[in-house]
Amino acid sequence: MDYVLAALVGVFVSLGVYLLLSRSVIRMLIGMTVLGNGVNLLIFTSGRVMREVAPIVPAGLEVPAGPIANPLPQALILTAIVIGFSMFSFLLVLAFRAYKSLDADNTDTMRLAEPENAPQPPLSY
Amino acid sequence: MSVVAFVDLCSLVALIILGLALLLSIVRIIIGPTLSDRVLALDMMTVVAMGFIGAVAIRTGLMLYLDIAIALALLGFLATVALARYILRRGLKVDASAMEAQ
Amino acid sequence: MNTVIFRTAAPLIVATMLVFSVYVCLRGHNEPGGGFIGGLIAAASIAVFGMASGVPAVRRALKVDPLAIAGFGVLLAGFAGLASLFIHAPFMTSIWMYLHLGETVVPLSTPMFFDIGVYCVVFGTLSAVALALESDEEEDL
Amino acid sequence: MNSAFLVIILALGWAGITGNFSGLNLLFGGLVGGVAILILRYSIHQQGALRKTAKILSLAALFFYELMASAIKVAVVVMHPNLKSALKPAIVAVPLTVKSDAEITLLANMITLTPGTLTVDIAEDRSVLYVHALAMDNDTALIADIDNGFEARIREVFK
Amino acid sequence: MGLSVDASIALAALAPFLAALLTPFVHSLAGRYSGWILALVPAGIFALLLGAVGPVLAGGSISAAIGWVPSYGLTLAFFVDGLSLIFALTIACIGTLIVLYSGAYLKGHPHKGRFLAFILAFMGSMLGLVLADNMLALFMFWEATSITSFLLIGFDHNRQAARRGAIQALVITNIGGMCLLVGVILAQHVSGTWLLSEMRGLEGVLVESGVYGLLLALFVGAAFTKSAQFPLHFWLPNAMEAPTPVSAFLHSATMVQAGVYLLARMTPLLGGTEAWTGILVVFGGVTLIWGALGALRETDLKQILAQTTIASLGLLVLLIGLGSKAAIAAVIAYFVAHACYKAALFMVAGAVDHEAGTREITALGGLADKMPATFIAAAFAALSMVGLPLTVGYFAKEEMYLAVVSGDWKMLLVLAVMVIGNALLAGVALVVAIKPFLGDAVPTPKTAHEAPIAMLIGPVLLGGLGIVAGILPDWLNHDVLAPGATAILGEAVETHVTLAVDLASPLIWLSALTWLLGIAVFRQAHAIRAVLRRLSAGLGWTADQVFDAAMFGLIRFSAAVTRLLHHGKLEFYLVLVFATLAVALFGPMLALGGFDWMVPTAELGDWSKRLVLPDLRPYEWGVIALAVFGLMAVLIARSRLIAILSLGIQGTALALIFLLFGAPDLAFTQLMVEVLSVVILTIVMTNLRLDARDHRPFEDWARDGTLAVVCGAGVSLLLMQILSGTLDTRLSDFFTATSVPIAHGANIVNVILVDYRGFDTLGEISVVMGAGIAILALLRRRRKAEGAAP
Amino acid sequence: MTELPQAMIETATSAADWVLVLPIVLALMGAAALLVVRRSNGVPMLGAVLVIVGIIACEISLLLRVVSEGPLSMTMGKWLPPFGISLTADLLGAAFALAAAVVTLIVVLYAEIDRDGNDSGDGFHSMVLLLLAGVTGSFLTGDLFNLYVWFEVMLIASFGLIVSGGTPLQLDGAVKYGFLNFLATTLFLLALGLTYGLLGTLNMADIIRVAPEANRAAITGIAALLLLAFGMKAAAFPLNAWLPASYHTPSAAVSALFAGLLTKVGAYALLRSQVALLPDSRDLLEPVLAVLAIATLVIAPLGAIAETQLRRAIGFFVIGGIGAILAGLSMPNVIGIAGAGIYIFHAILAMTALYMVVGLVEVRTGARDTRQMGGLYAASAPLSILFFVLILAVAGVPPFLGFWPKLLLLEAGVMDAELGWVGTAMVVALVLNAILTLIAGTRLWAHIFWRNGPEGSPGSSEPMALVPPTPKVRMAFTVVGALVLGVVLLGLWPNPMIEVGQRAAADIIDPGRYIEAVGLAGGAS
Amino acid sequence: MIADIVLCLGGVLLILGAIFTLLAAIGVIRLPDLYTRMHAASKAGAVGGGLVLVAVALISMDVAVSVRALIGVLFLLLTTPVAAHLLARASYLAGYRADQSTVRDDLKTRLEQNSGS
Ligand code: NA
Ligand code: NA
Repeated sequence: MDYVLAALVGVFVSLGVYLLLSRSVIRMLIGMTVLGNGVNLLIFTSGRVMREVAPIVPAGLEVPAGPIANPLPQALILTAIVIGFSMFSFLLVLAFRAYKSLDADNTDTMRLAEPENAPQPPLSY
Repeated sequence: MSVVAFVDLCSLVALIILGLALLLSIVRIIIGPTLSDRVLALDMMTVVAMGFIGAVAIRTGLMLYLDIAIALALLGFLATVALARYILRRGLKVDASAMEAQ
Repeated sequence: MNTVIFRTAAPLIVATMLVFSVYVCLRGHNEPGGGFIGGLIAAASIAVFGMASGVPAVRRALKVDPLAIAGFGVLLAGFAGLASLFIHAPFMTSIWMYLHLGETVVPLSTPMFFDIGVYCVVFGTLSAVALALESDEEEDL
Repeated sequence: MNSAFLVIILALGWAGITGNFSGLNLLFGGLVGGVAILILRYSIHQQGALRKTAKILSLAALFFYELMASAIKVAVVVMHPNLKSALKPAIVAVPLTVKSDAEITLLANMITLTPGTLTVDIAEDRSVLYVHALAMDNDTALIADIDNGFEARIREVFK
Repeated sequence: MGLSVDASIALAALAPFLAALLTPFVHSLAGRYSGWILALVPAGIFALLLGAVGPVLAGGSISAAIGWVPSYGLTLAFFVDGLSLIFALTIACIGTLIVLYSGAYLKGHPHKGRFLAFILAFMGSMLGLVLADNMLALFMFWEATSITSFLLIGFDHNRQAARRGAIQALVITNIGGMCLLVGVILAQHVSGTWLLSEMRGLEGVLVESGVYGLLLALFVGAAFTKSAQFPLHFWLPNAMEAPTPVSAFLHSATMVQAGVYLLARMTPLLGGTEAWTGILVVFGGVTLIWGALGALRETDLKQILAQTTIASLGLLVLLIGLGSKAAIAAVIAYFVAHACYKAALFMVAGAVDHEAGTREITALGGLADKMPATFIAAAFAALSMVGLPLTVGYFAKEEMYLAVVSGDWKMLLVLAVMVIGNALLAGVALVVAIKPFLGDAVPTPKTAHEAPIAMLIGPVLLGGLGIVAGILPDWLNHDVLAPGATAILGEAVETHVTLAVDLASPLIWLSALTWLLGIAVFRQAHAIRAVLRRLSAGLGWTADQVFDAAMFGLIRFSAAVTRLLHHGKLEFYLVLVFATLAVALFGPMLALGGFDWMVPTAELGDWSKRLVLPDLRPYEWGVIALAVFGLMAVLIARSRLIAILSLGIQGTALALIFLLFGAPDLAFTQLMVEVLSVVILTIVMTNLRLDARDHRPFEDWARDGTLAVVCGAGVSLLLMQILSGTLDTRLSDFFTATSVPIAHGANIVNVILVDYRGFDTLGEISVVMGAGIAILALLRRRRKAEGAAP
Repeated sequence: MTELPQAMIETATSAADWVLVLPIVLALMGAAALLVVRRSNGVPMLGAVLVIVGIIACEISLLLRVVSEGPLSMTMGKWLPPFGISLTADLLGAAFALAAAVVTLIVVLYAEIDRDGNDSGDGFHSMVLLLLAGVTGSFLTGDLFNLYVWFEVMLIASFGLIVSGGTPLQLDGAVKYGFLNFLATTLFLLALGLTYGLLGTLNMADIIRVAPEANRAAITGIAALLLLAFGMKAAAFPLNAWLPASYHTPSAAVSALFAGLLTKVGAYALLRSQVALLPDSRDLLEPVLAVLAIATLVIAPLGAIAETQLRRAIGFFVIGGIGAILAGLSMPNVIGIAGAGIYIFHAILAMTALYMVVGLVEVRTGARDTRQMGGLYAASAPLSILFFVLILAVAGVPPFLGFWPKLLLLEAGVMDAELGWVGTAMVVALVLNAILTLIAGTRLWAHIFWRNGPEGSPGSSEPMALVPPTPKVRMAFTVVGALVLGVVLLGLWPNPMIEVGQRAAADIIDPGRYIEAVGLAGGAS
Repeated sequence: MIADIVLCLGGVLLILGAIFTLLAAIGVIRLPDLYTRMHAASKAGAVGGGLVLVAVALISMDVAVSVRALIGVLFLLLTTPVAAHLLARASYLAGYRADQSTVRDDLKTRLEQNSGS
């Protein structure tokens, strides 16, 4: 099942990439989220997958009775999810403000910082 | 058949049924036709997912998953409220063409 | 969203969510949950509250600037880590103390305070953002 | 429904979900609930205490019965081979006799969860509830049903 | 002497910099007398260096070293031998006169203090350059001369021509500087030492190394840019945009002579080969003739002098290339002569310009009456330049003819070039000295009268020096030429310049020929100028124009490249990133056999093993299908809001996957975050009126789709490659074993978060807090900005 | 379970060891505390200064300890490495952290020029401290995932700073900056996941130990991904578009902070990952690094020549500097690595100073486009000196600071030239870069300072009227002047820097001391 | 013994809840317009989801879990109708008209009166 999940990671990444190339800021954000999910799943799969046994030590025991799911990737993903969510929120509000100020959702038309018809540099000394 | 095995079987069957319900509920999200229909379906999906989690809890014997289900109910509500508000303010015009078709 | 039904039901929902969020936060060390999820649920409840009653009402009710709560959370987590300076151990070495109150033994530990710090940060930040976005919207209409 | 009552409810809820009814835990639950109520202090209006336990229970029983019935009814409709014939949707204005926020809310929610009806809106003057019915054969019967069923019992509970 | 001679050498090189730093204060205190006060610095250095003459004459050399970068084996080593002493003395001497001259020339100029500081810093750089033993230090002083001369040339900064001249000089000399740096590093790499003195001790270390050709090219390139050899000479005339004192200083004994100095210095290390001689002689010869002809073409006094400087530099390079004892002696003699007369003539030109208001020789005439002292200085200098007996210039000419007169046909060709070059220069000298001063008086923009004393000391003294030295041949032989030439060649050289005229020797006849031709050139100057101008007009372009074309071409090219790479389309930037990602994913795997695990090994049986259906239960398949459908729903969503709703599907599916595979905390968080993401997106979208669809032209669609699939496949395959190995579970085993007993927590994931890796979480909550601040900053400003707007 | 693994570090930690962790914790908690008090006028600025001074004190003592005792390590939570997160400071990390704190202090003081009373409460100082925390954490951490976390801390703080003016221009720049940088950290995370899957560890010292036994294709793939991610952060060609798109949009103080810190952290991460952590990947990646370095070196200064927007032009100088750092990485002998390390150090100081000077230029001329500038040379000699010195330092003209790393890099190139084409090509590229940078710099100088008025104004005209300096501007000038003076003095007396650089490079190439300091020197645990 | 019965009951309730949920999902697909679909979603959904939670409460054999499950059910019953109401109202006000088969629409009448006056 590792390999199925690995293939699923590829689907996530593909869609994320495709959406990131869409020029529409909101879609790009969605792409970023999908890509992030794909990466999280990748970390999860990287730690090898085990069915249904949560890494929680049953009450009264010192160590789990049997094998458990790998807890470390889970902790890493948790951190990554939280960070990803923070970044996502910021970029979303940024997109919102950019839309309000620049009247554009299409990145092709966001050209204030790098103007389309930038002047030729002066040929002088 | 022992009781435990019965419960186990029940949970397996329930999971399969709920899995099916999950897939069905996203059909409406995809086909719409209006935003409201999709929101409704999303709300529906949240509830199904909640049930799914409950079933998983029974299947694994980890009743703690229950809290995830409860929290999902809480947040699913929030999502629906937010979307309803969107519809109230922005209308359904994202699907103007679909409305005409209807 | 000014309907009587929502406005009336909201406080019940919000109160339940808040209590639940504290529960999820505190039991995180032993079961699924923890400061982050707890804070998230609490902030979500604030969002519901804001949608039902309006941002000014929420701000009035909260009294404290939500972002300051976030700052407090980081400070709390930081101090939880710094505490190990006093036991000559590296940063973030956990310290456990057991309070004996009658029969009950209440475990107090730096990881717990750390997790409460996490809760505060998430709650404070997300509430601040939710409220800011909400009020932004109201201005718009 | 005053704040102290709510705090007690929340404290008990706390003890319930943590599975520990010790005094200390109840106290802590009360503390948490208190903070929650403190945040909500402006939004909770004095709505009169709810004392009539028996009435509440009877209302609840009616409600759960109606809920199951409603679910089965909807299930039957959904699985009906000829949907068109099984459906007769309508949006009906139902005059309201209950007046307080709590009553209206309770009623509206219960209507939504019971057979074939769904609250869509309330008039601004709170005099009318607009209810969507799945299969309306007779509008007066529908209105009477609501008036005599939930509305009456809610009135009793809040009296 | 309290201060040892050795240490004082370092002081000689470093004092001018200190003085330059103090100049603004000195100037603000001393005002119009600042020139006089500051001239004490170079004068003092001159005196200090005189103290070294004795030891050098007696023992050959002095060295001094200051520790500097010991960890890199660098010492600030100075070294004084005949060559460096002659250069240093010349620099200090002329420097003194120039500072004095500048003090008067720039009287009342608002930036006079700045100017004097630059002059002093420049002089320090030059002194450091000629005194340095450490090649790296030599390079650093070399660069310092470029930078300080840049500031000096561009001193009249509000004129574009001055800025152009400065940039041009800097660019050309910096190219040379880079050659020098690489050459120095290479030489160090080959020889193992930074010190020239040590390197000279390693017989043939550079010449015999495998990189001799490269070294030669680098050092020669450096010298040629600095010493304005054809075809890199064009920056020098443009450097005349500088105030005249600068020209007088830079283009007589300093800046431009740095290249000559370098070649002379490197003679024992790189010289003596055919390539060395060939390159230096050919380029030097061409430069000599080109410069001399250029001088005849010009009418501006400074331009004329600049062109003659080019010619003289060519002559010096040619002589170094010849490398014989006589030639090297001629180098020293010519250097001294040229330094004196050229500095004097520039100062004269400056005085004329200053007093008469113009430097056009066609607009000047009969100034001798009004400016007699200036005229005398000019006449002295011109005599030396023409090379009449009793001047240093005469000896220089004799020595150079001596070097080539008895050689094969190649030498005769060189001789011819020398004679012609010298003759042309003699003609120019006469033009410069006679045309403005003699003949009929011409009305000038300003009413001319004698220049102030500070502006006269220099030219008169230097002009006179050429004569005085010329009547002391023995002193010249023993104290100047011999030590200098010895230092260059590394073997004892004796010279025999004499005042006695030996009519049997061909040298005197060659000199006579040179003078005769020079007079002829002078008489026909006007005609020659007309011809040359027609010729250059016929040529159509000059090296100068080529520079402009190259510079503007570079600017246009830069603009084109920059617009291409940074045209502001985020989408294009992302395409670049993902294309790189695709390469990063597939490149290493393809190159290093990363796909081997997919290929069946010997027995076919492996395939069946691999084709076995994954061990997944129906509901697990259902959840995976949910994820895929959710992703497809996002892809085909017709509006952004529908895409947002669909986003919820894949998020929920992912959470359920986590749940099914033993990660409740993850599932919990993922669900909460996913729902909240939808909520926030919705809240924001409530304010955005967007309904455009994702519509891409086919070629974009194909490109994006390909990139997406390739990247996705690459990630999957790399992951599978890693999954085909076993995981080292040390870490999780440890966490599992210690979570309850030591960390007192049953939820291992949470224990990792708050204890084992709590530090990560501390950072993580800071990110959350930071996001809050950032978002509030975004929203806050909006209100402020809109409140401000009308 | 027969026996519990020996879990905790037995020896007591001396309070002095805390200098390793305090800079990060102080910065984080300072940011939080300033957030709490952010509405009190003047307090945040003062608090930030105090906190940074404290951090600098810690870092000086840290650097001194590392110089005298070798790398210093502390594993959080008393856990044995590699189970806990190890903070590990070697010479490079400690020196960079100190440089970062110093420039941050100066920027905080400088930033007062474009802040007014209404700005209180915007969290500016919190974000600056957060940025510093992220940067310091990145320099000091010995754990790859922890590095990711600090990258994100840095990123979110930079987000907050880049939009803090809220102008449309800034928003546009921030969109590009935001997406590309977030994408870069996401790719980093992807590589991290794979690293864990392959090696089963995240501790850097541990990775150094176990990486040689791992599958080469996979390890090289991971290194390539890290190269991509850090290359983006470092603004290496062709992944550098975000930098010129955004660095000119925020206030000068913020630009200065970014220029000094952000790309340098990326470059530092490249140095760590490509040289120290995964040296086995170099067979394949070294030529790639070399090509990237050459392209960056040659193409970046072209941008500086072409740009008329002053700060954008300066941005290309920053990128060009990254090219020099990459050049050092692609020639992994001690000299080359030392060159790269010293260049990073130089760039932290010089690029920050340059942007701050540019900010002063903008204030005085009231323009952002060089075509509208002029007259500064006549008006302000001190400002002219600062600008000129910095341009020379950036172009690598001796004896300014930038010369020394260039010298080391050239030497490394010459040494490497005997082994293959990389060294030769690198020398040529470095030389080209120096020449083009100087052309660009002198053109800027001629246009902004020498020319008396805007483009097209007559040559002989009087200098254009400039905005007179306010007291705040004078204060800003003083602090920048102090920084530039430091740059000059370090250039004149480079011995300590070069010594530290060479030792640090030796430690990077032979990480034995590093591993030993973390406590993983024995066989596999 | 009682425990076994409770467990079996829990299993049955679980299946029942799943079936109700599935029916609700089918309803959401089959029914003709938003309002009718909402009947399916809110009722069958709440009941289905609620039943699963009750099943958890029964099977867990733990008071704390049971209390939480029941609180979850109550919460579901509290939020589902509110959400349905909000969505229905918003949709109606946004212009989503009921299917043509709808026999009567009092709300439409009222809205028309309001806009007319
Ligand atoms: Na956390
Ligand atoms: Na969802």
